[in-house]
Amino acid sequence: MRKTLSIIAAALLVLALPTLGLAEEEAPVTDIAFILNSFSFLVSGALVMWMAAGFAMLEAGMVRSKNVATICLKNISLYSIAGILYYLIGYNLMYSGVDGGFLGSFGLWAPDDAAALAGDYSAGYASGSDWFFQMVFVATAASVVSGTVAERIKLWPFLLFCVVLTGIIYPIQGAWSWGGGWLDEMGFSDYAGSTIVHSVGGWAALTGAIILGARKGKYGAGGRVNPIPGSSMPLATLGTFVLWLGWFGFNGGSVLALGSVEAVVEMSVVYLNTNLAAAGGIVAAMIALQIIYKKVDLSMALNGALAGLVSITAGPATPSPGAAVLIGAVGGVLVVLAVPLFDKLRIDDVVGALSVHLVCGIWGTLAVPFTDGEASFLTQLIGVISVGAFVSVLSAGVWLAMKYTIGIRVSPEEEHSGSDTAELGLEAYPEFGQGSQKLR
Amino acid sequence: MRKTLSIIAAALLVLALPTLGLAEEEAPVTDIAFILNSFSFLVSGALVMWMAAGFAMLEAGMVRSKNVATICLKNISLYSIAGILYYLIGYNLMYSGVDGGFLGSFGLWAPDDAAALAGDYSAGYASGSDWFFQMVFVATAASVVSGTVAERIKLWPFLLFCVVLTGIIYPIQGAWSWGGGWLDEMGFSDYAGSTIVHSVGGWAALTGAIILGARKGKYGAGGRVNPIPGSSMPLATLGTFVLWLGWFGFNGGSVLALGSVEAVVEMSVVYLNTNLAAAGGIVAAMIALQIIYKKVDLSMALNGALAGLVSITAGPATPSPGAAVLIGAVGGVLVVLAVPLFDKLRIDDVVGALSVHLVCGIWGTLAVPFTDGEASFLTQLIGVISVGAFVSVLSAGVWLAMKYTIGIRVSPEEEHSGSDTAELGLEAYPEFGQGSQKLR
Amino acid sequence: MRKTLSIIAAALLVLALPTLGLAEEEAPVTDIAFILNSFSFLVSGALVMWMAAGFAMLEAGMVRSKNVATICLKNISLYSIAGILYYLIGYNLMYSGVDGGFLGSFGLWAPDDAAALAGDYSAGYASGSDWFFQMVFVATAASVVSGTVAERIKLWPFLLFCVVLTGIIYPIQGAWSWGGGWLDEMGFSDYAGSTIVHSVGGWAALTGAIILGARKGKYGAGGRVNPIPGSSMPLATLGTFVLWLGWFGFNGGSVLALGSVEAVVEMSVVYLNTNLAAAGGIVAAMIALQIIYKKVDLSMALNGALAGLVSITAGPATPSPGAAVLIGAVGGVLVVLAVPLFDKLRIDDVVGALSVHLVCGIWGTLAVPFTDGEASFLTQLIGVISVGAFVSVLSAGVWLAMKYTIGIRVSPEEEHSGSDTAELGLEAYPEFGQGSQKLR
Amino acid sequence: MKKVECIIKPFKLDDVKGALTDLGIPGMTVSEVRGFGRQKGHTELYRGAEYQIDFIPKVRVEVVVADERVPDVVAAMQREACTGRIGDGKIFVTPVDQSIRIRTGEQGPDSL
Amino acid sequence: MKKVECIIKPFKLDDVKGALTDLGIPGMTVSEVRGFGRQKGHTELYRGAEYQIDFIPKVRVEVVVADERVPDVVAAMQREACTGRIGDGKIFVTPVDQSIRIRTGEQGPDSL
Amino acid sequence: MKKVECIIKPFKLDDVKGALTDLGIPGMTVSEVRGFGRQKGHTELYRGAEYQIDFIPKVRVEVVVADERVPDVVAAMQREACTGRIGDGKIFVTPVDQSIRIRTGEQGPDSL
Ligand SMILES: Nc1ncnc2c1ncn2[C@@H]1O[C@H](COP(=O)(O)OP(=O)(O)O)[C@@H](O)[C@H]1O
Ligand SMILES: Nc1ncnc2c1ncn2[C@@H]1O[C@H](COP(=O)(O)OP(=O)(O)O)[C@@H](O)[C@H]1O
Ligand SMILES: Nc1ncnc2c1ncn2[C@@H]1O[C@H](COP(=O)(O)OP(=O)(O)O)[C@@H](O)[C@H]1O
Repeated sequence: MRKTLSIIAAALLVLALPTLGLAEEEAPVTDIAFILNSFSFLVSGALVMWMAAGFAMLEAGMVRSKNVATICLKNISLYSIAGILYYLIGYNLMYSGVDGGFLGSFGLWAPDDAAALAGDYSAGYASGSDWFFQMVFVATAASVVSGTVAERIKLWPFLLFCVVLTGIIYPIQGAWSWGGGWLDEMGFSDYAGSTIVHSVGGWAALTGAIILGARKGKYGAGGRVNPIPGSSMPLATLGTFVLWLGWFGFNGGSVLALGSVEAVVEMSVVYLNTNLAAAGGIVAAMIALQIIYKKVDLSMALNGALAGLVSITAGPATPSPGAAVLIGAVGGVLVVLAVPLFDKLRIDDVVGALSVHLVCGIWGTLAVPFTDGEASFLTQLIGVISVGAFVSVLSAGVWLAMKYTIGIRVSPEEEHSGSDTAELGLEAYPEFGQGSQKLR
Repeated sequence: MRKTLSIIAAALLVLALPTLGLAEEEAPVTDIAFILNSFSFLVSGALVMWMAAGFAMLEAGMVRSKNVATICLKNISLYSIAGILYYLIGYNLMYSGVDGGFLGSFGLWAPDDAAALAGDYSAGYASGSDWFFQMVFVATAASVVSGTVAERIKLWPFLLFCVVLTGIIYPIQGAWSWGGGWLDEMGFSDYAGSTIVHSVGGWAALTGAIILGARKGKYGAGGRVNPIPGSSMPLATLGTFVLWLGWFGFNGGSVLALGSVEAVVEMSVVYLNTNLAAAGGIVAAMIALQIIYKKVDLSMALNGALAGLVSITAGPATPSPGAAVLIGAVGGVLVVLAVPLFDKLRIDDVVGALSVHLVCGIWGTLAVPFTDGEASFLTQLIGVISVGAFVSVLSAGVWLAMKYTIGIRVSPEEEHSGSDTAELGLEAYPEFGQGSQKLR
Repeated sequence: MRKTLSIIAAALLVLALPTLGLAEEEAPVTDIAFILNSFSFLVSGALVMWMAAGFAMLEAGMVRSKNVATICLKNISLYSIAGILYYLIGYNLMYSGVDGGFLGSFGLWAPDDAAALAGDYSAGYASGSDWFFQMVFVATAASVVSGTVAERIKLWPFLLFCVVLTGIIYPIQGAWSWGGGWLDEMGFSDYAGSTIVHSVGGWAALTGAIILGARKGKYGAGGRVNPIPGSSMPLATLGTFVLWLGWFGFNGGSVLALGSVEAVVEMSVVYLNTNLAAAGGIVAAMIALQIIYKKVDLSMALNGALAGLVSITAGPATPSPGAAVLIGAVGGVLVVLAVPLFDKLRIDDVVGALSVHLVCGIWGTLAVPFTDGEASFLTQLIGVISVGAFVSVLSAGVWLAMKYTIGIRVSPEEEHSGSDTAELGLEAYPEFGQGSQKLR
Repeated sequence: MKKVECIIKPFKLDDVKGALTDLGIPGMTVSEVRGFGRQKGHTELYRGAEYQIDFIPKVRVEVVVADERVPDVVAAMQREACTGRIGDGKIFVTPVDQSIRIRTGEQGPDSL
Repeated sequence: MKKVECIIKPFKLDDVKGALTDLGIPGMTVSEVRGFGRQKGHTELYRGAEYQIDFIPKVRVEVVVADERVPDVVAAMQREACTGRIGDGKIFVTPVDQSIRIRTGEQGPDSL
Repeated sequence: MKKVECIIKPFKLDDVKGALTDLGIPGMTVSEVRGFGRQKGHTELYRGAEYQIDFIPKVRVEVVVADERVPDVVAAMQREACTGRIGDGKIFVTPVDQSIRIRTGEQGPDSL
C-alpha cells in the first residue's frame, strides 16, 4: 500500500539511527526525513509531469500531419483535466478511508500540514507533495488512451472520457491497491503501476479503439493492412526520450521516501533497473525486427524502449541488473509481436499504446514474483484480471453512452481533411506538406 | 524582499526544532539547511534555465519558417547575454546595498562563501547558487521580448536591447522590490515575478512592438487583420510544456529555502497551485474559444496555459487549490480576449506574449490580495504602475535611440525573403516548404 | 581520482561540524550526507541521460531528412548499449582494482550496499547511484561518434563499434585517471571529462571519419567544399539547449558529493561557471562569425555554445566567473576556425563534433593549469596525448577490422536514397519534402 | 501524340492510377498543385482571426499517349475521378510534337 | 481553347488571382516551381562554406480559356505580375485540343 | 516556339541545368514531380506492415525556346540526363503559340 509504505520508510529511518538512542523522540532527524521525502515527491513528480510532454511529442510524431495540432491539444488538455479532476474527486476517492474496501470517500481534496508545522512529522511528507506526485500518475493513464484513439475521435467527447477516467475509474481501481483496499490486503504488488497506471490506460484505450473503429483506409479487403506512417520520426524519438527521463521520476519517486539510507539505496536500484530495462527493451526489439523484417523500423524500436519501461514498472526494486535487462527485453519482443497482432484483429492503435502499455503492463505485473519472493503469481493474476474487467466494463459503458448520444467519431469528410482544420481551425504545419501557406 | 525572506526561512527552521533546546547554537541543522537551500536554488535554477528552451521552441513554432532559425539564435543568445550582463553589472545593481532606495551598486559580482566555509551558515545558501537562480530570471524577461518583436527586428540591435534590459532596466526595478528597495518597504508583494519578471518583459515588448511597427501584410485596409500562421504547432506545444515544467522551478524555487519543514510545505503548495493554475488557464481558454469561435485554436489554448502560469506567479503560496484554478482560469480567458484586442490596436505581437506576460502579469499581481491578507490592492497597483512606467520609458528610449541611429527593422525585401537567409545565411528547413534543398 | 574524491568530501563534511565534538562517531550526519551524495548522483545522472536526447535532436537537425530516422535510432540505441555494456564489463574494468595501473578487472557489476544498510556509511553513496552516474558518461562519449560519421555508416557496424568503445576502450582509459590508475597518480586533472569523455569520443570519431571517407558530393574537385545543410535548425537548437541543461548534471554532479557545505558551495560554482562558459562560447562564436562571414550561421553558433561547455568541463570548479567566460569564449572561436579547417583536410564531420568535442576537449584540458594551481601543464599534455594515442589506435583497429570484413559504409545507391529507407524501411518525414506520402 | 492531363481530388489518385495501368498505360507523371474554382476553400482560425483558404490541394496527373488512346484515357480519368461533387476537376488534352525516352533515345509513341 | 500560363513572383499570386477573377475566370490551377533566369539567386552560408542558390521560388498559374479571352487574360497577368524588376517572369500561351469537366462530362469552353 | 520539357532523375538536375546554360539558354523552370513508370518504387515498412511506394521523385525541367533550338536542347537533355538505367525519364516537345516577358512586355522568342 502506497501511503503506508512511506510511513514505514520513515519508521525505518528512525530505526536506522541506533546511536541516537530513543530515536522516536528525536525531532531533528525526522525533520530532515520529512523534507527529503517531500522534496523527492516534488522532483519526481515534476519528472512525471514531463512525461505528458513525452506522450504529446510521441503521438504528434506518429499521427499524420493533418491531425498533429489536435493530438497536441488533447495531450496538454488531458493533463490539465486530470489535475483538476483529481483535486475535485479523485484523490479522496482513492486514498481517503478505503480501509480494505472498494473505494474511498467523495469530496474536494485540500492540503493539510498542520501536524507537521506543529512539529509532528509522522505524516512523513508534506500533503501537497504527495498529492502532486499522485496526480501526475493519473494523467499518464489518460495519455495512453489518446494515442490509441487518435486521428478519428472527436475532441470534446474524448476529453469527457478523460474526465470520467481520471475522476472516477482510475481512482476507484487505485483505491483497491495503493489506497489500501481489498487488492492490497490480498498482497497484490505493483510498485509504480504496470497494472494500476499503464494497463488501466490500456484497457480504456482498447475498448475505445474497438467501439470507435479503425481509421478509414487502415484495413483493406482480404485482411490487408495499410500502413499510415507518422508524420515526424524525430518528434516520436524526442517523445520517447522524454518518457524515458520522466520514468526515473515515475519509478524512482515510487520509493515514496528519500529520508533514509534504505530509501536512497532502493531508489538507486530503481533508477538503474529502470534504465537497463528500457535498454533491454529497445535492443531486443531491434534484434527481433532485424530478424523478422530485415529492417529496423524506428517507430517500433521506440515502442521497444517504452515496453521495457512499462515491464519493469511493477517491480523495479527487486531484480538484479541482469534480470532487469531480461524483463525489459521480453517486453521489447512482445511489442514487436503484438503490434501486427492487433492489426490482424483490426484493432487500430495509432501509436502502439496497446502493445506497450496493456500487453507489457500485464507482463510486468506477472513477472514480479520472479524476483520478489513476497509476491504470488496468483494474486498478481487476480489483480490484472479484476482491474482489467473493471476498467473495461466501465470504459465501454462510457464510450457506448457517448457514441449513441453526442457521437464520438468525426465525420468521414473531417477524417479525410484532418481533425486540425475541422476541430481546431488551424494546421499544424501550414507551410509544409499539404499546408495552405505553402504558396505565400 | 527576496534575500531577507530566505534568512527568515532559515531562522524559522531553527525555531521549528524545539526539542533541540538552544536551537540557535546547533550547527548540524543549519549545515543541512544550508545545503538544502542551496541545492534547491540549483535544481530550480536549472529548471528555469530550461524555460529558455521553452521560449525558443514556442517562438520557433509561432513564426513562419523563413524566420525560424533567427528566432532560435535570438533565444539562445539572449539567454547567454543575460547571464554575462547579470554577472558584469546586473546582480550588484539589484541586490548590493539597495537599502530601501532605488538601485544598488555598480561592479562585477563574485561568489563569496568564506563565512559558510568557516562554519557560519547564516547566509542561508551558497552565494553562487543564489546568483544562478537570480540570473535565470533575467533571461526570462528578455525572452518575452523576442517573441513579440519577431520576424522583423534586426538581430544585433535586438541583442543590444537585451544588453540594456538585462544589465540595467531589469536589475534597477528588481532592486525596488526583491532587492529591498522602496517598493519592498511599501509592502509590495510579487512572489516569483508576475510584475517583476513577466510584466517587465511585457512592457519592454510593448514599446518595441509599437516603435517597430507591424509585420508587412499583417494589417490590411479597413481594420482587416491577416493571420500569419506559425510554422509548427508541435514545436509550440513542446515549448509550452517546457515552460510549464520550468515554472515549477520558477515558482517553487522562489520559496528561497528547502531547509525547513515550513519551506518544503510551502514549496509543495506552490508546485500544486502552479500546476492547477496552468490547468485552469488552458481549460478556461479552450471553453472560451469553443464558445466564441466554435473551434479550439491550439495556438491560443497554449497561450491559455501560460496565462494561468503567469497569473499565479505573483502569489502561488497563499491560494487554496480551488482559488489557484480560478486565478489561472481568469488568466486563460483574458488571453483569449486580449489577443484580438491587440490586433485591433494594430500592435503586432507574433506569439501573444503581451497578452500572456503583460496582461496576465498585471492580473496576477493585482489578484494577490484576494488570497493573501498581508497584501494591499493599492500597493500592488502602485507597484504595477511604477514598474510599468519605468520600464516603458526606458525601453522606449532605447528603442528610439537605436531606430534613429543603427536602425532596428530589416529592409522590406529582407522581411519578405525572411531573416534567416538575410541575417544568418541559412534556412531553418532547407528541404521542406520553400527550402532551397528540395530539388536535390 | 573520482571515487576517492567523494570519500574525501564525506570526510570533510564530518570535519566541518566542530560543534558536534567527536564528529567521526556521529551517525546522523553521515547518514544524511550519504543520502544527499547519492541523491545528487541520481538527479545529476538523470540530467546527463537527458543529454542523449540532446545529441539525438542536434544530430537529427543537422543531417538531411533522408537520414533523420536512422540518426535517431542510432542515438537511442547507443545509449542503451552503453548502459548494458557498462554493466557487463565496463564498470569493473574502470573502477575495480586499478591501483595505479592500466586497467581494472573483468566481470559483471552488481550493486552492493550491505555496509551502508548495516549502518556503515563510509562508502559515501549508494553503489547503484554511482554506477548510474558513471554509466551516463560512457554514453556521451559514444554520442560524439554518431554525429561525425552520420549519413554514410551502416547501422549495425556502427553499433558494434559502440559496443567496443563503451565496453573496452572508454573504461580502460577511464581507469587510468578516474579509476585511480597511472595518470591519476601523475596528477592528471580532468574534473568532468574534457579529455576522458569528450576527446575520447572525438578521437574515435576522427579515426572513423577518416577511414569511412566523406559523404558523396561533400568535396568537389579543386578543394571545393559543398555544404550539405541540415534538415531542421529548430531541432538542432533544441538539442543544444538539452545538452546545456544536461551539462549542469555532467559538471555539477562531478563534485561527487552534496552532503557537505564545501560540496554544495563547489557545486554552485560549477553550475555558474558551466553556464557562463557556454554563454561565452556562443557569444564569441557569433562575433567571430559576424566578422569573418558577415552573417551569423546558427549551426555554428550552436556549436559555439557546446564548445564553451566542453572547454570548461576539465576544470569548472576553479575559475572565477570572468575566467569561465573567457575559457568558453576561446572554445567558441576555436570551433569557428576548426570547422572549415577539417573541411580543408577533407575530413567530413556532419555535425561539427570534432571541432567541439575533440578540439575544445584538448583546449579545456590544457587550460586547467591557468586557474588551478595544482595542475601542471606537462601532466595535462601527457594525459591528452596518451589518451589520444590509445583511443586512436584502438578505434582505428576496430574500424579497419570491420571495414575489411562486414563493411562499414552503405552502398552509393543507399547513400543517395538515404539510410532511412535503406536500413530502417521508413521515412522520417513521409509527408514533407521528398516524402512518399505527400500525394495522399 | 497528345498529353492528357487531369486535375483531380487527391484521394482519387489511386483510382485514376489504377485505371490507367489497367488500360496498359505504362507511365505517368504526377504533381501537387493548388486549385481555385467553384469549389470553395475552407475557413481557418488563428489567434482570434478567421480567414479563407482559397486554394484547395489537387493532384495533376499527366500522361502522354498516342493519339488513338486519347478517348480511352479521357474516359478512364473521368470515370475514376468523378464523385459528382463540385471540385472534381478537369481534363485537358494538348498536342505533343515529339517524345523521347532518355535512356534509349527512342522517339515517338514507342518512347512512352 | 488555349492554356495561358504564367510564371510569377510568389507574392504576386494574390494580385494575379484577383485580376483573373475580376475578369470572370472561374478557375485556375497553381503550383510551386523554381525558376532559373536572369534574376540570380542568393548566397547561403553553412558551416563556413558559402554557396549559391540558383533556383528562385516562383509560382505558376495556369488557366485554360476560350481563344477569344486570351488577350484579356494575358494583359491582366502582365499588368498584375509586373514590378518592373528582373525576374518578373513569363507568360506562355499553348494550344489545348479538348477540355472536360470531370463532374459533368461537359466538354469544350463550357467545361471551364 | 516550342516548350521542351524533360522528366529526369533529381540528381541529374545540375548536369542538365549546366548543359542548357552552356547552350546559352537563359532561363528555365523546374518543379518537383512524382513519376510512375517502368522503374519500380521501393518497399517501406511501418509498424510491421510492408508496402510499396509506387511514385518515385523526379524533377521536371521546362524550357521554352525558338523552334530552331529544339534539336540542340533535346540532345543536351538526353545526353546529360542519361544514366542508361531504367527510369531515366522522358523528353516531350509541345507547341507554344505565344510568349511574353512580364517585365517588359516583349513578345515571341525575344522574350525568352
Ligand atoms: N480554367 C481553368 N484552367 C485551369 N484549371 C482550372 C480551370 N478551372 C478549374 N480548374 C481546376 O479544376 C479544379 C476544379 O474546378 P472547380 O471549378 O472547383 O470544380 P468543377 O471541376 O466541379 O467545375 C480547380 O480547383 C482548378 O485546379
Ligand atoms: N526559356 C524559359 N523557359 C521556361 N521558363 C523560363 C524561361 N526563361 C525564364 N523562365 C522562367 O521565368 C522566370 C523569370 O525569368 P528571368 O530571366 O529571371 O527574368 P525576366 O522574367 O525578368 O526575364 C525564371 O525564374 C523562370 O522560371
Ligand atoms: N506516358 C507518360 N506520360 C508522362 N510521363 C511519363 C510517361 N511515361 C513515363 N513518364 C515519366 O517518365 C519517368 C520515367 O519513366 P520509366 O518508365 O520509369 O523509365 P524510362 O524513362 O527508362 O522508360 C516516369 O517516372 C514518369 O515520370
